[in-house]
Amino acid sequence: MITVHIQYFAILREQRGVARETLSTPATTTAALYDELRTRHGFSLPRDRVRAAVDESFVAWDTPLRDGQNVVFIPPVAGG
Amino acid sequence: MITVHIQYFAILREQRGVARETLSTPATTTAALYDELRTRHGFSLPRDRVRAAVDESFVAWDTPLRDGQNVVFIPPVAGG
Amino acid sequence: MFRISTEPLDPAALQRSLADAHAGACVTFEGWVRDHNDGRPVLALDYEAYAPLAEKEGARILAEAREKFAIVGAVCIHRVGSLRIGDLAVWVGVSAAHRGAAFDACRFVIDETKARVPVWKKEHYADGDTAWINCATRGDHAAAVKS
Amino acid sequence: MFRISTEPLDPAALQRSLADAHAGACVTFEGWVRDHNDGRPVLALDYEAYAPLAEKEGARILAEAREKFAIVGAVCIHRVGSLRIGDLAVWVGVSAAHRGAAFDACRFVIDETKARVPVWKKEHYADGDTAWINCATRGDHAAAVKS
Repeated sequence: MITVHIQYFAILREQRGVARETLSTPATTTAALYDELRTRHGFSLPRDRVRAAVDESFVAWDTPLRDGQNVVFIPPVAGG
Repeated sequence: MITVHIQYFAILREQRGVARETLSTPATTTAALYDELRTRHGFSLPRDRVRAAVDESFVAWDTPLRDGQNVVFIPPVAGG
Repeated sequence: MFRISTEPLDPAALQRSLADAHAGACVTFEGWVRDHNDGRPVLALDYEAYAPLAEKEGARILAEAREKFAIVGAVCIHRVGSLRIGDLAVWVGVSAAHRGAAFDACRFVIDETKARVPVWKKEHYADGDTAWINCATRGDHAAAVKS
Repeated sequence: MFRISTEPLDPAALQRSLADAHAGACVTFEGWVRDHNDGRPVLALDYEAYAPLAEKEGARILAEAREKFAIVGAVCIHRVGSLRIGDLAVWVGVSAAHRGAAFDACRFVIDETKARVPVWKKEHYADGDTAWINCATRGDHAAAVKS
């Protein structure tokens, strides 16, 4: 188990009900972590519509997660 | 002979030395008038680099000239 | 310079920051909150951003613009918060010696910003509904996620 | 609205005149007096226009833009008189529901204005020379008519 800090934005923040949380997870990749959270919180967005960012950089879904990292899942963007 | 009012701009004004003149001319088209003035004043621009306007509208070179009209020859434009 | 701003933008000051004796052209894009989207009357918008990553990705876009186009300067500022009809949501300005590069780079910056920068938009409709734009999923009623 | 102006332009006021609840995009072009042209250092410019015909032809260009592109509003103002480096020579603004039309129409208006509207530009160079731009003829020294 590792501990990660998660920040939620936009539709994920609303569906989760909080903007930040710190949690212990058996997930070893960002993909596994999103799948775990989606199941637990009923996120409407499938993983292929979302991107992952770790410590303020976009990362691939198979990037290994390390203890203490900051993770953000990025819903489809809509600036402008 | 007809009498026309001519207004000069930009390089034609500088080469003519005045901004406006009223003159009597045997010319019956804007083309003939430009050729007459070019010969008399040594305009550097050949007629195919110039456009003619009569009474505030662009006209074709073979447009008949009438007494009292306002004629402007338009050197190559360079706005912006 | 790419920034996320919680305060209203000042286009005149932003454009002055692009002044340069070598620049003969300056093209700006302003994104305004519009009273309709996809045929639905819109009353207001909430914009939200993941600011640190948005500013990193935005800086990358401006660097790409400088590489692709012969420009002198480029700025993009995106507003976040609650905006009303007519409010300025995003400002892009590009200066260049010649206008072709200024137009092309300005277009590139706003296109890439909309496609890549982590900014999100929630629309509030006249009928009381809201939707996070681009977040509809199959099975959602109409084309929007209702929340 | 297309105008020839003997006074300095006020971009903020011009852009406010384009405000419209249906418009989601506003693209502007500013032409600034640049310190060089074709490799020659430029100190200043004189702009001159045949104003009545310029405003007629300009109005025609704006009408063509409204026909070709889905835009909400369009304005072009061209300054005349003696301008210095950095001065604003021409301002074009176009608003539209969507940015594609606003970019395309703004580009169209400045391209057509430069090609068709009777405005002339005399450059003053660092070496004391001057030239009416685009008025060089075969046999002229270099590419410019000296006067």
